[in-house]
Amino acid sequence: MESLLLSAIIFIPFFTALIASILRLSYTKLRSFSIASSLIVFGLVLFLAMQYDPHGGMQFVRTVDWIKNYGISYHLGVDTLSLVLLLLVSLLMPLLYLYMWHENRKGYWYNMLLLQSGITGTILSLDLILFYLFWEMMLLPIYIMIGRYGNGKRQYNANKLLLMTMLGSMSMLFSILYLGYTHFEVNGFWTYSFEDLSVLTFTPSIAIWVASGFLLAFAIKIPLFGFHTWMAPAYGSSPTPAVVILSAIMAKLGIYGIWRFGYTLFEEILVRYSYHIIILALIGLVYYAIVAITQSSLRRMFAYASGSHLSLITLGLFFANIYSWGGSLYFIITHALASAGIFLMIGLLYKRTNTIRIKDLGGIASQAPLFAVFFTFFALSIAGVPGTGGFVAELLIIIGAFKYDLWIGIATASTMLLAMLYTFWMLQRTLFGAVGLATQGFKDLSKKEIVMLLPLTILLLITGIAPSLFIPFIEPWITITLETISQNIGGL
Amino acid sequence: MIPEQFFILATLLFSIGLVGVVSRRNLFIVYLSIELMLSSVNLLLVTFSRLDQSMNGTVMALLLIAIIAAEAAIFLAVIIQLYRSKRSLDSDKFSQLTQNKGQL
Amino acid sequence: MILLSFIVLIPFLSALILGVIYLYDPNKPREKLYATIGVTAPAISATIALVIEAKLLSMDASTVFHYTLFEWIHIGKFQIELAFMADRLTAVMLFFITFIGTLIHLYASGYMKGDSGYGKFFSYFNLFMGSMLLLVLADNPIIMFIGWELVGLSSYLLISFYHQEYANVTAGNKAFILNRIGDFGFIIGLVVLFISLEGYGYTFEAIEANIGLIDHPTLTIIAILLFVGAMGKSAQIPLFVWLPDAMAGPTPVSALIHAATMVTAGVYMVARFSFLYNDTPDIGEFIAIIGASTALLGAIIASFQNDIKKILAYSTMSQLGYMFIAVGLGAYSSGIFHVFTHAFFKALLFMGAGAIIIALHHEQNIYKMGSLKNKLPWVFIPMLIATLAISGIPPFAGFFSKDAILITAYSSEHYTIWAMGTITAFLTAYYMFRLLFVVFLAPSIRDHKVEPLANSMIVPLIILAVGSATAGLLGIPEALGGSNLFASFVALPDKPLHILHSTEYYLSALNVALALLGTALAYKLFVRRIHEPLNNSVWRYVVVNKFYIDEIYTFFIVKPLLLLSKFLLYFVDGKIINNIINLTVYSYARMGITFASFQNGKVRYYAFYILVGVSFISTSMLILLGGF
Amino acid sequence: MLENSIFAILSLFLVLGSLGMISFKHTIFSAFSFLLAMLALAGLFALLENSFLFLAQIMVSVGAVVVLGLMVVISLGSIEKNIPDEPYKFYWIGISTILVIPLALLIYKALTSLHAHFQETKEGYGELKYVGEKLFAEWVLPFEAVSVLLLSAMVGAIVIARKEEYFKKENYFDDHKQPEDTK
Amino acid sequence: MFALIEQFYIILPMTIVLIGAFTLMILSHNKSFELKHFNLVAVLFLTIALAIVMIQFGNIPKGYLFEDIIGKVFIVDDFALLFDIMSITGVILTLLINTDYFHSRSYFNGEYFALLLFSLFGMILLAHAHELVTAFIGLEIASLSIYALVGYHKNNHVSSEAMMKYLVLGSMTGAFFILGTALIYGVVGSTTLNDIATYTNGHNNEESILIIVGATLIMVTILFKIGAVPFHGWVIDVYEGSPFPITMFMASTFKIAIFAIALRLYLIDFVSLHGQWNFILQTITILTLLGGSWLAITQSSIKRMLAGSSIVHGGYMLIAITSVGAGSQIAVPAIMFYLIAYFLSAVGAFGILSYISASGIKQLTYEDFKGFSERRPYLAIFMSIFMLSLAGFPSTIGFLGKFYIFTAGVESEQFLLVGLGITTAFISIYYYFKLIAMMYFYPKNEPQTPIRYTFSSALIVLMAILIIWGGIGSSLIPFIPSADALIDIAKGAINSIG
Repeated sequence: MESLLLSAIIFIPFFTALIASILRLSYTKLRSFSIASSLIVFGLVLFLAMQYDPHGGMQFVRTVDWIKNYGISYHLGVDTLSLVLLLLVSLLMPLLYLYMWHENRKGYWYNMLLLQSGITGTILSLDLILFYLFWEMMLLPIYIMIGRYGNGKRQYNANKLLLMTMLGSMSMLFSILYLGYTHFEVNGFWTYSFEDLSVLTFTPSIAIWVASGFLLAFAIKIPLFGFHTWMAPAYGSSPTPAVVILSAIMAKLGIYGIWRFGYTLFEEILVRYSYHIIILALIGLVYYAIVAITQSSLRRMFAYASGSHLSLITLGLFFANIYSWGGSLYFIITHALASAGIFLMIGLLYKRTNTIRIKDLGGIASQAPLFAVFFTFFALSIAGVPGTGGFVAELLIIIGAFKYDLWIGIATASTMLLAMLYTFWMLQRTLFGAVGLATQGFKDLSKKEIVMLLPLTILLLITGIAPSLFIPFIEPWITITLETISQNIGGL
Repeated sequence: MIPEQFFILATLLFSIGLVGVVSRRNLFIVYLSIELMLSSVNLLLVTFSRLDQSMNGTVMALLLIAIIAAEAAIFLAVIIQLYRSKRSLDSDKFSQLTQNKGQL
Repeated sequence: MILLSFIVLIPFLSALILGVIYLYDPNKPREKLYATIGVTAPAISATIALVIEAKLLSMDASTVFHYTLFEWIHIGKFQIELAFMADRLTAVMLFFITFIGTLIHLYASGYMKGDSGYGKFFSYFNLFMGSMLLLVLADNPIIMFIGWELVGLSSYLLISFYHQEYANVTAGNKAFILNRIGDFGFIIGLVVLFISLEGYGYTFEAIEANIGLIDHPTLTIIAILLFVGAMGKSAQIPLFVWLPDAMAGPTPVSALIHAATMVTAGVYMVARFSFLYNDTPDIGEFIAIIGASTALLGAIIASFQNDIKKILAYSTMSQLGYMFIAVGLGAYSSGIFHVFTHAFFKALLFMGAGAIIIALHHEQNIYKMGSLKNKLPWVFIPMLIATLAISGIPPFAGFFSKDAILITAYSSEHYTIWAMGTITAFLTAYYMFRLLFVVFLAPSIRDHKVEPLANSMIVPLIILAVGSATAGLLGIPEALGGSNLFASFVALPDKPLHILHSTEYYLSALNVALALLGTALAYKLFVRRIHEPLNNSVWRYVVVNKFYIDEIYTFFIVKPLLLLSKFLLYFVDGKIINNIINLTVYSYARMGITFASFQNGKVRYYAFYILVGVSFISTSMLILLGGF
Repeated sequence: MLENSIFAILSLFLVLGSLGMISFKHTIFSAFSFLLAMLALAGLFALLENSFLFLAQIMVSVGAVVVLGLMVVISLGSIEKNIPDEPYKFYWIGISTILVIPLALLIYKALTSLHAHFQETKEGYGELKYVGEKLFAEWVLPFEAVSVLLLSAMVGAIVIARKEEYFKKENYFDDHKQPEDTK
Repeated sequence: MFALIEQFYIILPMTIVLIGAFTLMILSHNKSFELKHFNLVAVLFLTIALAIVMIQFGNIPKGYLFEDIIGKVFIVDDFALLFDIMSITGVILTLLINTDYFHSRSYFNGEYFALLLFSLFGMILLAHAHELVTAFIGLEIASLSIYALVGYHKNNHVSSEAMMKYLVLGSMTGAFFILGTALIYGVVGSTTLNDIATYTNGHNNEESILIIVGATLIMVTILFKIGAVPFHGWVIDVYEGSPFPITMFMASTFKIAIFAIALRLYLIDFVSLHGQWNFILQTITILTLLGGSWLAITQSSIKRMLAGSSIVHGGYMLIAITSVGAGSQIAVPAIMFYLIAYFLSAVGAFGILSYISASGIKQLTYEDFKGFSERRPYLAIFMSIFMLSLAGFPSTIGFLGKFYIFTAGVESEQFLLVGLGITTAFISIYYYFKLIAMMYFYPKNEPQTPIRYTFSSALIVLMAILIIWGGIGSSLIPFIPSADALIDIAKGAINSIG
């Protein structure tokens, strides 16, 4: 049973989609199927989380030979990092289905189901080829969703997303191949399990190429500064569920990749060149935030905001100390919750007003106080106001930054200022002031929508008020991982 | 009489045939050029056959002649068919299969 | 001492309850319910606070009460508990926050009558109370910072309370963002402090015990950064511009937040970190200079304002400057004393102003008021007392606290600061009496129809008037025959003063004289007429428009930032980065098109390509085989 | 010596004939040049003492292929106006000649590496009998395959060349739009 | 040495194919037979042949047919049999998937099937040939039949034009093959691969110049048939001009047959000469990858795009061939696997195209596919699967194919080629996904026309399932072979040569 648990978590949505498509269900039945599958998965993930031992390293490992000739195996496992993301995905999915309640285009549902499988697979796979497989697989539904159900220049933007992401994937593939080959050369047998590959050592000049193959993929996914041209258009064109997944989960998978693979396969390179990446991420942090200020559309604005915060998470990752790592992991949780919330609300806004141009909005607060409260709450948690989880995460990362270097610390802390600028200016123009043309007769949240947003809100509050409930869960893993790295490279 | 003479001649013929294929637009002449190329191989084969005194080369040359004949059949049929469709044997006139301007 | 946590939690809880009730059905009028819950919560806090203060009074000066609610976070050596601490400094703050806070709540229950956002208002108000109490009671800097931020947030919510007016929201934003600039410095300071003392614990007590471990340059940096936080919160130069705009909120908000409590958080914080500032006298001096400049600037601007709330706002700023002079020069108890007395009379002034505004149907221009003395007697008398108090006329509260500060400045040989403070004292008297005379005594141009005021608005005024009159008596200095009960109670590490009693007398006399002079000037100018006495000169324009500081900020900071944002978006993002990628794609596509154009459909060309290929292969083969 | 003279004459005809074939404008002239070349080639076969191939070359190459071709050309009525105008013919010939040089050099270089010499022929070399022996023993498989080749070529040629009734069915769809006749 | 009866058993499939061709040729003159009968007959013969080959595969030791009489001319080993299986399957699929297409076009008749079978015979001969002249004849049989097939639609100008181009260029490059053969014969005195191998092993490079040059010239023909740049000119035009079934046949089956001889030559004949061609092959690989992707991205017709992309796929296989030269052990099975992968994907993609155009819809350009997913959701899904497989998207067999090829490239340290291969794979995403985008992202611009679900569509589904199976295998489900199965077969076949 336990050995099948992870596979079940990955494939239940996939098979739901398959069975539903074979049965040619109507959309209402498809909806029930999807929600049932997402709830089952959520239940399984909760069960998994209860069985999980935070001190135990990689758990629930399952290895089945897949392609023996090349040592590729179906190799799954879960540790804290993946469990955190897994929990987030499985939590978000039912909420998104709730959001999609009246969606009668069936392709939408199928794509969401496939997307969940792809993402969970990416999170859980420990074999590099398997990881690559899922990494690509999750791209496809997102691509279709943007191109088919999006808005604006959706086709163009979907292609842009696809091509940029694939560029990264391809470079990653090259590095994966090289790793596998090197292992074959050194040890005489093929394997793509990242644990086996992590023992390989390279000369720095080669390692930097291998590492940059991976890093390009992850940098595009995050996206770091310079690799972000797909970001705003894709976020702007995505339908709401897609954009929620994009910002809440998929962008984090870039971070996940660096964390899982970067810090095991070529930690030395990452530590040695951390300064360069930190500078890049810092530029991104400030740049995205400044660009976000004058964005005209809500989605694009939060796209840049998201980019800024993901740069912050990346920063936390590369400071490589316990505070910053704790902060980054914590920020993954809280930012996922908050950005999911905010993008869902933007979706609701769009449903009501048919526009997300900030200029057309205004005066929502006076007509729909509940909406305004939730919206403000999510915006504030994105900006990292105390009482929400975002603050804790930012604080930890900033502490980590100062531990790394004073000036970089100051630059990192500037996120607090910049986030405030765009958030509050946006709130002012969106919620307050006189009632705009588009916002006349703005309906307040319905019960279903409140149910959808409440879990996010409550979780954000709990993460903000009592982080001690969560930190013991993630700290052991961080401590162990940091120790391992520091042993491997002889001190951080 | 030394083999090199024949070698030079065969090489020359092959080259002339190749030049003919590339540079002429008259399909019939193109056909003849290809025949010339094949025939030059024939010359070579016969020379080798003479050199090593076995009949293998001769047999190969014979087979090659048969192949030439087969190709000739197809070629002539094609020429007839093409001439019927356009009243011309100008290979440049048969250039509809193109996308004049590449596009993205 | 679980009671400590109740003080904080009750307002939060009440805010939550009020919020939920309000959001459940925003349009249903439930003012009684809201008012009951909203006023009861701070009242309970106040009661508990009194109990705790009583206990503290009965014990010796070093007693500190602690209560840990739960561990907030523990990762690595970063261990923060959600814990509360009450020492005597806290007690003082606690006293006037809860006490005056309760009164203002009471006042607000009358003031807000008929407003559609009644429930929302009390929810925010209680949220503010909770946050402020969290700030004051925190036993470690991080929790204090959380309170600090939440205070800013609730201030934002309250300033932009009338959010239908765009300007109000802008004001709220301005307040929050400028506060956040301060917070930025504050949190950096705190983090540097933590990093410097990593592993030694991070409560105030632990920091105080280990402060010697930090080297002096770092300490200086920390001190400056922390003060930046105070600048933002307490509206010091250059971060003061939000305070006048913050008057956009309802008047009780101005009274509670922007006069009595929140703005003094900076002073409290510096006093809380007195052990740190005592080690960095340079920074103290810097703080004092900033304070003095702020005091003077605020006073000058206040003298030329028409809006009753703006005058009070600049006055607040000016008074905050005094407080920073005190804490900067190491006279922490004097600073806190001024905070204490100022809370009474400034709250009173604001509430009085609010009463007038309500009575005159939201009229805020003092020149459109006039001769209200008889129409609003119960406003006039408390306002008079408060004006006397703020102007430093003995024996009202302001005299003692202000005097103590100026004496400190003089005695520590900071004569410039002293001079600035003294001039400010003169100006204070002038503009306050100007306000009083114009509003209450000067002949009115038109006949006002005065709205009757609710009792819930009048009673707090009277209570505060009593406070304003008597609070100063707690701190009668030795020179005047007192024993400075207040200073000995708060027991802060003040720097000792070396000054003769005679000098003190002269200084006090000078202050009183100047105050009277200011009063007289105001009387001469305004008691008979109700218009601006000065001609329209350039200087006057400059002052009336607050030295154009807002505009300067807009021009040099806001505009460039927006321009930068647009520039980055349209040029860097849109042109450079996009074009690099597009150019790559385009050039590849161009190559493709060129290559595809070789595919011209003519068979001899194809044969030619084959020939080229064969030729290439032959050439390389020839070379490989060693040439011909 | 005699052999060399014959070789010289035959190769002259051969080369001239092939050069004429690729350079004449008129199809008929080219065809006749080619015929000449083929005859010369047959002569060379004879010079190489390969009597069987000499006959085969004349019969198949000259007799069948060229004459058949000429017949086709004539029957198609390849008269002046249908002959393509090739204004840049000699440029093309020039360029391709330059390009073909490496190939020729390569082949020649390879061939000269043989360092072979003609020896006296064995008894019966080039006779039909020996050819037949080889053909039906070692080379029987290719030989049979060639028959299939000829058959398939025949089928192909017939299919392509025959005129037939199109539009057998009503639901006729064309793969392409019918293009304009000329451009 | 085989016993006589065994020899007949071995030659049986080939004979059946040939007899089938004759039968069809004769039947085609009988007016009472209709197209579907011809189809049935052809499939019948081929199925029997396939069944026999399947039984033979793996059960027959390596040997030569009638060795005592004809020498080592006709080899029988698993390698050849595997290619037999693939070719015969290819023809069967070509026949079955295009059933609807045949019926919708008036110009198909009995000879068409005869020619297909002749061509198949040529390919089988090519796969078994262990002697260069036989190989050349096999190649010519296959090619000449295909020339005729390409021009089968006679009253269509482009069809004739395509035939003419293919014929002119094919014959021209065919001459290189026979010239190369002649040169090799000149020095070895024989043209069987064994003798050539013996000669090359026994002599140094100086003495093998003729063999090197001859092999190089043979390589020209092979490169031409693969469609390597700069021998690529014909590919797009001929693919476009031919009827769909022929395009499919050329793109999938014929390409496989070419690799049969190419690999055999490369693995046995010239085994000691690998190093000589590295530079040439590398250059041509680079040109092929770049040129193919350049051609593919610029096309607006799906058929032309697939033609362009088939050049790129040839380029990937050239990477592996170069790797063989550079000493990779795993390159040859990788090529075989890639052939299967490409075969499945191309058959599927062309199959759908022909299936659609059988109903009279001119689904030929990208534009025509707009809104296809709404009109034909299932076909759109399968088309997407084929496109994904061609693009090398993971979880399809196309990915594994590329993976093996690139691994082989990396193994022999051809980093430049692998990098370029990955880059072109990335570019191929653009033109394959463009079709997916067209199908899914745009509203339909034409009214819905009914398409019958026929046998062809079932085969398309089968192709799609095979592609997914080949990409994932079934590590979890028992009874179904895993993804390893194919590469194991390929390895086994390669070992049978050695």
